[in-house]
Formats: sequence, C-alpha cells, structure tokens
Amino acid sequence: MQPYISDQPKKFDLVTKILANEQVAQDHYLLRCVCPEIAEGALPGQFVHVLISFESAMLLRRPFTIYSVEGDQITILYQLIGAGTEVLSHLSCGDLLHVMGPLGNSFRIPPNLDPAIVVGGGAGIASLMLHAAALRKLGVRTLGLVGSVNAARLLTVVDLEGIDVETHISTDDGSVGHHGFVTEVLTQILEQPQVHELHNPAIYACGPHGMLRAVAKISRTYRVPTQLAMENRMGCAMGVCLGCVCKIRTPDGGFEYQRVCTEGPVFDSEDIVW
Amino acid sequence: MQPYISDQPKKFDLVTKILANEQVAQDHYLLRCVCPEIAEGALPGQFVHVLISFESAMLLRRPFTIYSVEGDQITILYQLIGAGTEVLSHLSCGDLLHVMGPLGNSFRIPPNLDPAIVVGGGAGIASLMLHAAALRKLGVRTLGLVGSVNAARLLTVVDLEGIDVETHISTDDGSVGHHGFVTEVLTQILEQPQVHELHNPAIYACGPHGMLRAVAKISRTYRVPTQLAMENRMGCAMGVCLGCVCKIRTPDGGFEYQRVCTEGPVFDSEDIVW
Amino acid sequence: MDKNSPSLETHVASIRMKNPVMTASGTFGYGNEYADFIDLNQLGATVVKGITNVPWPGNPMQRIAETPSGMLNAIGLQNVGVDNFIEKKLPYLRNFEIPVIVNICGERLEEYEEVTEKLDGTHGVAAIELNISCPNLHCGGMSFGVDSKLTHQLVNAVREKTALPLLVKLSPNVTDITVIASAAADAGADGLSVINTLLGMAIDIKTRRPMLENVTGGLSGPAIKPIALRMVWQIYNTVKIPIIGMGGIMTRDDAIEFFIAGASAVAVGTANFVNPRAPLDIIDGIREYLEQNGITSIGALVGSLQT
Amino acid sequence: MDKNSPSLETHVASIRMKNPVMTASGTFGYGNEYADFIDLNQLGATVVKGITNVPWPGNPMQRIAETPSGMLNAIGLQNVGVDNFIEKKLPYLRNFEIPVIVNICGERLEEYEEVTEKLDGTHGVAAIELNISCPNLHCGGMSFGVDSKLTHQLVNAVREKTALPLLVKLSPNVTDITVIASAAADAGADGLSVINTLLGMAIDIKTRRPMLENVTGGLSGPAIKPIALRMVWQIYNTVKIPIIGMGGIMTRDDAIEFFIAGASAVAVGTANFVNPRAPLDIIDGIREYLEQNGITSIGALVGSLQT
Ligand SMILES: Cc1cc2nc3c(=O)[nH]c(=O)nc-3n(C[C@H](O)[C@H](O)[C@H](O)COP(=O)(O)OP(=O)(O)OC[C@H]3O[C@@H](n4cnc5c(N)ncnc54)[C@H](O)[C@@H]3O)c2cc1C
Ligand SMILES: Cc1cc2nc3c(=O)[nH]c(=O)nc-3n(C[C@H](O)[C@H](O)[C@H](O)COP(=O)(O)OP(=O)(O)OC[C@H]3O[C@@H](n4cnc5c(N)ncnc54)[C@H](O)[C@@H]3O)c2cc1C
Ligand SMILES: Cc1cc2nc3c(=O)[nH]c(=O)nc-3n(C[C@H](O)[C@H](O)[C@H](O)COP(=O)(O)O)c2cc1C
Ligand SMILES: Cc1cc2nc3c(=O)[nH]c(=O)nc-3n(C[C@H](O)[C@H](O)[C@H](O)COP(=O)(O)O)c2cc1C
Ligand code: FES
Ligand code: FES
Repeated sequence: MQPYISDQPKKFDLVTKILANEQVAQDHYLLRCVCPEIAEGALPGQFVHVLISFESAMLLRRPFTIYSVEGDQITILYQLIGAGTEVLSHLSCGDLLHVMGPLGNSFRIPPNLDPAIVVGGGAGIASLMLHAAALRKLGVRTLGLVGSVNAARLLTVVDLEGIDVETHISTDDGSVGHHGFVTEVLTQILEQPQVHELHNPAIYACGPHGMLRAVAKISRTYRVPTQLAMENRMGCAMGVCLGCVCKIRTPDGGFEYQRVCTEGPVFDSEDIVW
Repeated sequence: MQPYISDQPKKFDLVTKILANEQVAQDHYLLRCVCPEIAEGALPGQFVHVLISFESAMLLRRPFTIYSVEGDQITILYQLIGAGTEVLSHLSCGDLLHVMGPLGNSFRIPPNLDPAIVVGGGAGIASLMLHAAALRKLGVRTLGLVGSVNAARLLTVVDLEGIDVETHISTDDGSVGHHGFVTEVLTQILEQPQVHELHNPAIYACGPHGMLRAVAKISRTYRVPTQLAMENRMGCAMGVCLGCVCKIRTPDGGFEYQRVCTEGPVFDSEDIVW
Repeated sequence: MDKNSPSLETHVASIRMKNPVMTASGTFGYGNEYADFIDLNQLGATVVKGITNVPWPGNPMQRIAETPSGMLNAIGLQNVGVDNFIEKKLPYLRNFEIPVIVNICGERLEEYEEVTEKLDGTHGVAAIELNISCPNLHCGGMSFGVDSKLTHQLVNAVREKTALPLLVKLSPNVTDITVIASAAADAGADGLSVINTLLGMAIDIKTRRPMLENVTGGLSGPAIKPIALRMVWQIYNTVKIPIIGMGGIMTRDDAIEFFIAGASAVAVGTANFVNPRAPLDIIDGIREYLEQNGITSIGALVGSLQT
Repeated sequence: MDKNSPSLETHVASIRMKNPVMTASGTFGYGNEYADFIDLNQLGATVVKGITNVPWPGNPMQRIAETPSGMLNAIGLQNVGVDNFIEKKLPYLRNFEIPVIVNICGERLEEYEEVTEKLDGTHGVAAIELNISCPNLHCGGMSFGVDSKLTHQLVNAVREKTALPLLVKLSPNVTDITVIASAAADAGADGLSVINTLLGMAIDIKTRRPMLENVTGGLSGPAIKPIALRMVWQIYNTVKIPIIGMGGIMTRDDAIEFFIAGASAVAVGTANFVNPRAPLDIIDGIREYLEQNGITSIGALVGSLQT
C-alpha cells in the first residue's frame, strides 16, 4: 500500500500567539498555541511547519510533529538542535508564530493489533505520543520504549504512563532503566513473545537515523510490521521542492524518491532503501 | 577648524538589557538602557551604533544620537522609519541590545555665545537635546525651534521647557504653533535681532536633509555661525567603510569626502558642499 | 473591477496575463499542491517544475540546505517526464484560465528538441521556458547557459520546433549576462527569465561533509536579490525582449524593485516555501503600490528607474 | 602557550602568521581605527584599504545600502594614495609585529606597476594584494579580473616589479573562477584572495532611484558565503597555491567552513562593521574547535572536506 497518499485534511497557515513555551527536560521544550483549524483535522503522525520570523536570516520554516491536541490547542515538543530551535526556545507567551498544518500522512492501524510497540529515541517519542493516545483510546494495548541520552533528557514517560502505556526506559548512561540503546530493549521484548503476549504486534518508531535503521533491521529479523516516522530536512513541506525525499522501493524492484512531507513522514519500514 | 577631529572618548561595545522602550509621540519611542562606560564619556552630539540581533537578516547596526545621560544610563529617542526601527520598537524591557559608543565628534560652543538657537526637524531634535542641556548648565540662553508634521508628533517640547529653553513650535498642519516649516520661524527670529536679543548667536540644527540645506542657506544670509548634525546611512560607524561620507570644502577651494561617523556628525554649515 | 483602480494586465511576448506575477519553476509543483491556499486563477501565470524527455529520479539526499537569507538546492530535476506530465499533470492545470508555462531541460540538445516537439500544439501549454541554467546537472543544463554560442545554438534549434512563445531562463553564473541575453534574443527568444540560482555550497563542520550530497547546489532566496536586480537592469538596457524578473522576491516591495529595474513580470520562487500565500499577497501589494503612487498601469512602472 | 593546545600558526606563501585570521581590505581601515577594541598583535595579519598611485576622492554618496544578510558598497576606492599611505599610515602599523598586506588597485596596468615599485622594499610591507576585482571602477579594477588574459598580463607585470609575496584578489563575477585562478598562478601569484564582492544593486521604491549613486555596487556579507565557499573549493581543487578565503565570515563556524573547503587562511570583512571584536572572537573560536575535535594544527583542517 504505497505511495502513502493519505486523504489529507485541509491545510491552514495560522498566525497564532504562543500560550506557553516551557522547558520539560534538558534541551527539550513544550510549546502550546491555539490553532483551531489545525487541531480539528490533525491525525497522529502529522506535523506542522513553523515560521519563527520573517525578519530572521533563517529563511526556512521548521517542521515539528503535533505532540498533542486539546480542544482548539496543539502542542509541539522540540529539542534544541541549532539556531532555529534556539530562537524558538527564547520566544515567550504572547509572541506570534506562523504555524502551517496539518501536514503529511499518518500512522495506520492494522486490524486486531495487539500490542502496539512505540519506540522513540530522544525527541522521536514526540512524534509518537498522539498516535499512542489514539491507540489507547481504541483500547489497543501499547508498549512504550523510550530511549534517551540520560535521565535528565527523559521525556514524556509520565505522559505515556498517564494513558496506561507499559513503558520501558533505556538511557545511554544507565542513569535510569536499561543501560544502553532502546533498540536493545526492543530486541529483548521481541525475543520473548509469550512473556509480552505479542499476539499480533506492530512497531511504530521515530528517532535518529541510525536508530531507525536499527529498528528496521530488527523488525525484518522478527518479521514484525513496522512503520517509521522519518525526519528529513524540509523546504516547503507542501510537496513541491522535492528537498525532503526518502529512497523508497518500487514494485518493479527499483526505487524512487518519495517526499517525506507528502507521501510521508510515515513509511512502511520494509519499503525504505537505506 | 576642520576636519573635526574631536578628542574622542574611548569606544565600548556593550551588551545591555533594555530598561524601558516607550512610545512618546506618534511613531516616536524613547529607549533607556544601562551603559556605564558610554554614559561616562558621552559628549553632546555623539551617537551610539545599535545592533538589534545577530539572527536578523538586517545585517547592519543602526545609529542613534544619545538623547540623555542619567547616571550610568543613556536614552535614545527614535522615530519609526523602516524595518529596523520597527523591530526595535517591539523590543521590551529585559531584551538584550548591543550598544556601541560613544561615537563621532560633538557640538562646539563659541565664546560668549548668546543665544544658542537649536533647530530640530522631526526626530532631529533628539540629536540636540543633550547639547541644549549642556548649554543651559553653562547658563547659555537657548532658543529651541521645534518643527514637526503635526501636534501628535511633537517631541521633547516638555523636556526643552523643563530646562528653560525658550521654545518655538511649528507644525506642517498648523495644529500647534506656527503653521509651516521650522525654517520659517528661524528666519522670523533672525529678522528681529533686537526683539530676540541676538547678541552673539549660533545655530545648531538637525533634521531632514532638505531642512538642513534650508538652514544652511538662511545662516549664510544672516551670517550666523551654524553647526549641523548630519545623518547619513552608516556601515561601520568606526571610520573604516567610508560609506557615510559628506562632501566638505577644502582650503584649496576643492572638496573631500569626510566621514560623518568620525569627522562628524557635526559639521560647520559653511563647510558643507550641498 | 473599480474603474480608477490601476491595470495589472501584462503581456510577456504574446502571453497575456491578468497580473504580472507568476510562480517560479520548481517552487510551485504542478499547481495542485497549493490548492488549499491559492486559487490558481488569481495568478498571472504559473511555470511548472522542469520537465525532461524521460522521467528523472533526481539526486540522492541531502538535497537542500539553509544559508543566510537563502537556501541551496540540488534536486537534480527529479520529474515525471514530458509524457507523464502531459497525461497526468496537465489535465488538472487545464481547469484554470491562466497561462501554463512549461519549463524544460535536458542534457543534450536533442532532448530539448524532443520535449519541445511533444509540447508544441499540446492543448493547455501557453509557452515554453527553456532552462539552460540548471546548476545541478553534470552535463547539459547550465553548461548551455554559460556559453553564448551554445545558447544561440540551443535556442535556435528549439525555436525551429515550436511556434509557442519561447522564454529562455538565464544562468547568473556568468561574467556578462548581457552577452548570453543577446545570444538568446538573436536566436529567437520571445522573453527572458532572469535569474536562475547561483552556484553555491555549504559545509557541515561537525561531519566535515558537504551539506548537499551533490556538494554544490543552486542558491536562491533574498540573499541573491541584489544580483538578480542588477542583471535584470543590465539586460533591460541591452536587449529589447521582455524580462521576467526573479530572485529573492518575498514581498511586494521586492517585486516593485524588479519592475522598476526593467522586468515586465516577476516570478515568485523560494517565497512559496515560507509563505504559501506569497504570490497573492504580492499581487495585492502591487495594486496597492500603484494606487498609492498614482500609477495607472504596471507598464508605466517597468524600467522607470531614475539614474 | 599550553603544550597540548593546537597550533594556529599558518603560512600563506612566505607570509608567516601566528593565526590564520586576517582583516579584509576596506573593512578595517589602516589598523588604528579599531584600537579601542582590538590589539593588532593578536591578528594573523591585516590587509589595508585599497591603495592607488595618486589619492582618489571616491564616489559620491549614497555609497552603501543594506540588503538581506548583506550590504552593497560603491566607495570607489577613496584613499590617500600610496605616498601618503607610506608616510602617514604605515608608521603606525610598524608598531606591531603582524604582517601588513597592502591591497593595491588602479585603472591602468602602469598604475599597478608604479604603486608596486613604491611599496617594494618599503619597511613594514609584508606582502602585496593585487585587487583586480573592484566592482566600483568604470575602467580598470574588475575588468582585469574577469579576463584571464588581462589577469595574466597584469600579474606578470607586477610580479616583475617586486620580490614581495604577491596575492591576487579574484572577482567572483565570472563564469569560471578556476580559469582566472590558474592564469594568476601561472603568472607568478604566490596566493589567491577569494572572493571580492559580487556586483549587485538595490532600488528605493519610494523615489524609484537606485540606493547607490553609482547604481551598482559590491555585495558582501553572509548572503554571499555559499558562493565564496564554492569558489574556494573549486580553486582548491585546481591550483596549488594557498587560498585566503573570505565572503560572509561572521563567526567561527563560517571560518571553519572555509578551512575545510581549502582556505589556508581567512579574512574577516563586513563582520567588522557588526561586531568590532569579530576577528578575535573567530580566532578564539577556531582554537576551541580544533581542541574539541582533537585537531592538532590548522593545516590538518585545510581542504579536509569529505566528499
Ligand atoms: C516531519 C518532521 C517532524 C519533526 N518533528 C520533530 C519534533 O516533534 N520534535 C523535535 O524536536 N524535532 C522534530 N523534527 C526535527 C526538527 O525539525 C529539527 O530538529 C529542527 O528543524 C532543527 O532546527 P534548528 O534550526 O534548530 O537546527 P539547524 O541544524 O540549525 O537547522 C538547519 C536546517 O536543517 C534543518 N534540520 C536540522 N535538523 C533537522 C532534523 N533532525 N530534521 C529535519 N530538519 C532538520 C532545519 O529545519 C533547518 O532547515 C521533525 C522533523 C521532521 C522532518
Ligand atoms: C549619526 C546619526 C544619528 C542619528 N540619530 C537619530 C536619532 O537620535 N533618532 C532617530 O530617530 N534617528 C536617528 N538617526 C537616523 C536613524 O539612524 C535611522 O532612522 C534608522 O537607521 C532607520 O533604520 P530603519 O531600519 O528603521 O530604516 P530603513 O530605511 O529600513 O534602514 C535601511 C538602512 O538605511 C539606513 N538609514 C535609513 N534612514 C536613515 C537615516 N535617516 N539616517 C541614517 N541611516 C539611515 C539604516 O541605518 C539601514 O542601514 C541618526 C542617524 C545618524 C547617522
Ligand atoms: C527547490 C528549487 C527547485 C527549482 N527547480 C527549478 C527548475 O526545475 N527549473 C528552473 O528553471 N528553475 C528552478 N528553480 C529556480 C527558480 O525557478 C528561481 O529561478 C530561483 O529559485 C530564484 O528565485 P527565488 O529566489 O525567488 O527562488 C528552482 C529553485 C528551487 C529553490
Ligand atoms: C565597504 C567595503 C570596502 C571594501 N574595499 C575593498 C578594497 O578597497 N579592496 C579590496 O580588495 N576589497 C575591498 N572590499 C572587499 C572585502 O575585502 C571582501 O573581499 C568582501 O567584502 C567579502 O568579504 P565579507 O563578506 O566578509 O565582507 C571591500 C568591502 C567592503 C564591504
Ligand atoms: S519539503 Fe518540499 S517537497 Fe517535501
Ligand atoms: S560608517 Fe563606516 S566610515 Fe562612517
């Protein structure tokens, strides 16, 4: 079932006042703003394209997954990476923001899914939260594997547990949970299908390129259907610049470059050519 | 006595928090910040070169005359002109600003000056306030001619009267004071030397190019020594880019381009080639 | 339309446009992508993404990078090919009344000819924009546009294949743009698109690798506006065929600068990535500017620079 | 100096510098202007404002304009002339230990020769930077730098007049910078300064007059960095003489990009107008980067781009 043409909700470009922009972990911030039209249509996995300022020498917008939707408000959870997120983190309540969305396709839920395994590395978990919430609403049992550099950066564990997601933490420095990579935890779980009652599991993952690649490998080994949320550099996020592409297998055994902003960000793991 | 090499106080480039940034008239704002080293050395007529932000696509700093010095604080009075002053006006208390100064030469006071006639068009008066204050401290009688588009934009009249400057207002629309140009008021005054007791007068003027040119003409006609504060587009404000020059007569009857940021901003009216 | 409001109508060669604002090739897809934000009928014209004779996969990623007030791209002309374009993309565009200008590219002269032949006489194609300036091809593309002889040859060859209005899109990566412009005009171009991107580069100092897999790419955005304006003005003073100005146009004021410098129309490119309504905002702004300045038609503004 | 801290020492031809950061011609005056902010002895070298045989008045105002992440200038080489320079400006610079590089310009080949003869053997002149790329002269200047034959001629002629290290400052306003670079190298240049400004233009839409009295001017600042980097990299892969990279260097990171692209040293220009301490901040930053990345010398960074 690809290319992933999801029936896209209508897109909007809103100028909105920031309601809150708080640090929630080391180098991670949660930003809240009112975006009624976006909140209404948003699907799990979709993202917004944020313009920080027209005066800035930083020309392009910045893409962030919609972390949560509450009434007419949306939040994004972002990590400090470079100059753009730096500036973003300095914005305060009341400052204006241009928010375009909802954009991209969304996660798909196979029939009789049980359980869903969401795997997030670093800020990657941000892209999975809305989906996890939707799964829980549908009564789907959900395991949450959260990887981080250290305890200080651990994210959203509380939020996950708040919706009864069985969370497994791992940190690179072992300060909390498993000492090592989140992918190791994933392997351990897949090694014990009985223990974890993996009747009809599916994996949803987002995170650094290296981690996604590892997840793809693991899911192939254990034959678990897997969807990956890709994060490529973006220009337009409207499907026209072809700057965000990802290498995708074609039925004829070849490949084509598909747009992460349009056919993605969510792709079936086995379709991606690494 | 030219070129005007004033013995320059040491220059500083300070990062300072804005203490206040309030609208004081239509399109005019008064900005206050703590700049001890600059406040200490500043001479009347000198200016600061202000950097709004390193992230901005607006590369260059913006020059503003020091409007007042109070202890370790300085203020600048600025008019909304374009994108830079627009952004500046949106800055609020606590925001950071890069302020370089004090820069340029300063007004000179001839012996037995009586009275000093300060002529300001629009925001031009901002460049004369510190000088007027100095003159009054020295007990020099001072007339203040303030021209403006309309009453709503009238500036600093209160400040001038506060230091016992005999102010004459003119507005383009006649909403307050003389209906017409400030230069007309100047002519009227020079026409009646007895009435205004012009024993040993000197003119100090700042404002739009056209107005300064008119003042230069008038001062030639009435043979009154006149100093003009020029406002040219600036790059470095350090004397190296040669972007801010003004055409100045040389003794040999020729001319040379002198730097408004270094030999200026204050020039003797009769030295300027229009 | 209110009688005293100024006329935005423009002609570029025989292309009639209700206003002088088009979308630049490669920055507006095939028109449908912006449907949620823009009614195509409000545009002066649209130029579609560069088309080649056969489908091209494009360059490997990374393909874009941000630079100060600009961006680099090395897309490598990923496109569906002219046949698929005519079959799958053009029908949608036929639903609108605006001129559709097809940007074409190739590695060899023959490819340009073949694409032209297929487009010539195809219903819904208003004009051809000859891209002799794509900086991201290892042969062809820009190599035509930096040599006046090759330019003349290519334009001449394509001219023979079609009666459609022929625009030639020039590369700014040359010593003297007027020489190339003249060559294109002499060879029968009806108009000139000025400018394509400047060849640039950026480096990731963490990995010490280029930001673009292709190493170099085309620089676009506000950063290049002063160069684009200068070239439009130089060409306006040299050749007599109409100019479509582009390069860093983000706002109304930018567009006005290009008209004053000598452009008969403008194209909005990278701005579409930042503000999806940019072309419409600019059209409204131009009308406003003409009104404010008592200028009755866009034509009166073109080349009105006082020097 | 702490033993494990990396070495910033660099040689450009026979010019020995304690660090690879110099100030670019025309953006740092004659050294004394920045005395309140910078101890000249901390710089790798300084390049003075362009000098001509006789004093030049320069262009009428307006001479500068701001553009997105850049600025235009048309100063027209206002300078005191070589005799006044030697008499009035050089003595101050002799008080410092850093190499003083004199940027020279002219309208005719003979002028370049005359200025060179006067500087040759003058105490306190470490090298000559031949400006064949000034975009603001109506004859001479850039017209040399955009023609490989004229470049070869001029460099050759000046080379004969001096044993001083000879740097040639290239114009980016060319189709293929490597051709000009090779011509300069063949003619005996010891190093190349890359790049000078790009020819640009801006218009005041209120008055419909050019922002610069000279209409066009040279574009500098971050906007041109991607173009400058690309040209440094192209030249690094073509000619073997050292390159001094410049064009939009505002921060340490910008400078590092230039080293990785192939520059042996960098020059800081427009940044001086924004941050009077820019060159020193960049020097400190470079040392920091080398330490953080375990690179023992600047030389190990030069041309280390992984493609
Ligand atoms: C569909 C999608 C969803 C995303 N969701 C989130 C999220 O929910 N939370 C979060 O913290 N991050 C998310 N990211 C990554 C986020 O967009 C980047 O971290 C951010 O753009 C970095 O900007 P910067 O200016 O701080 O970094 P810089 O490196 O200074 O940015 C320079 C350029 O590179 C781009 N860029 C840099 N890193 C990335 C990256 N990892 N992915 C894409 N573009 C990048 C920037 O957009 C900009 O154009 C998402 C990315 C995509 C494509
Ligand atoms: C020595 C000096 C002292 C000044 N003092 C004051 C003051 O006390 N109060 C005040 O309101 N203004 C003052 N000005 C003018 C002030 O610098 C400009 O109004 C301001 O730079 C406009 O910036 P902008 O970005 O809003 O306008 P824009 O037009 O967007 O600026 C574009 C460029 O042009 C330059 N520029 C535009 N107008 C002027 C101008 N009139 N003079 C110099 N450069 C200009 C800007 O600095 C910038 O580089 C002074 C200028 C100089 C040279
Ligand atoms: C992502 C991208 C893709 C482009 N693709 C094409 C193309 O296919 N054909 C073409 O002639 N120009 C192409 N261009 C150049 C633009 O049409 C335009 O000439 C250039 O970007 C300058 O305008 P701007 O600064 O407004 O973007 C492309 C530009 C960008 C940014
Ligand atoms: C105001 C100004 C004056 C300049 N004068 C000269 C000059 O006299 N000789 C020269 O070779 N380059 C001159 N340049 C070019 C700079 O030395 C440098 O090559 C160019 O500005 C690019 O670097 P930057 O972007 O860091 O400024 C000048 C640049 C500016 C902005
Ligand atoms: S970001 Fe432009 S096509 Fe995806
Ligand atoms: S602003 Fe640079 S010399 Fe005056």
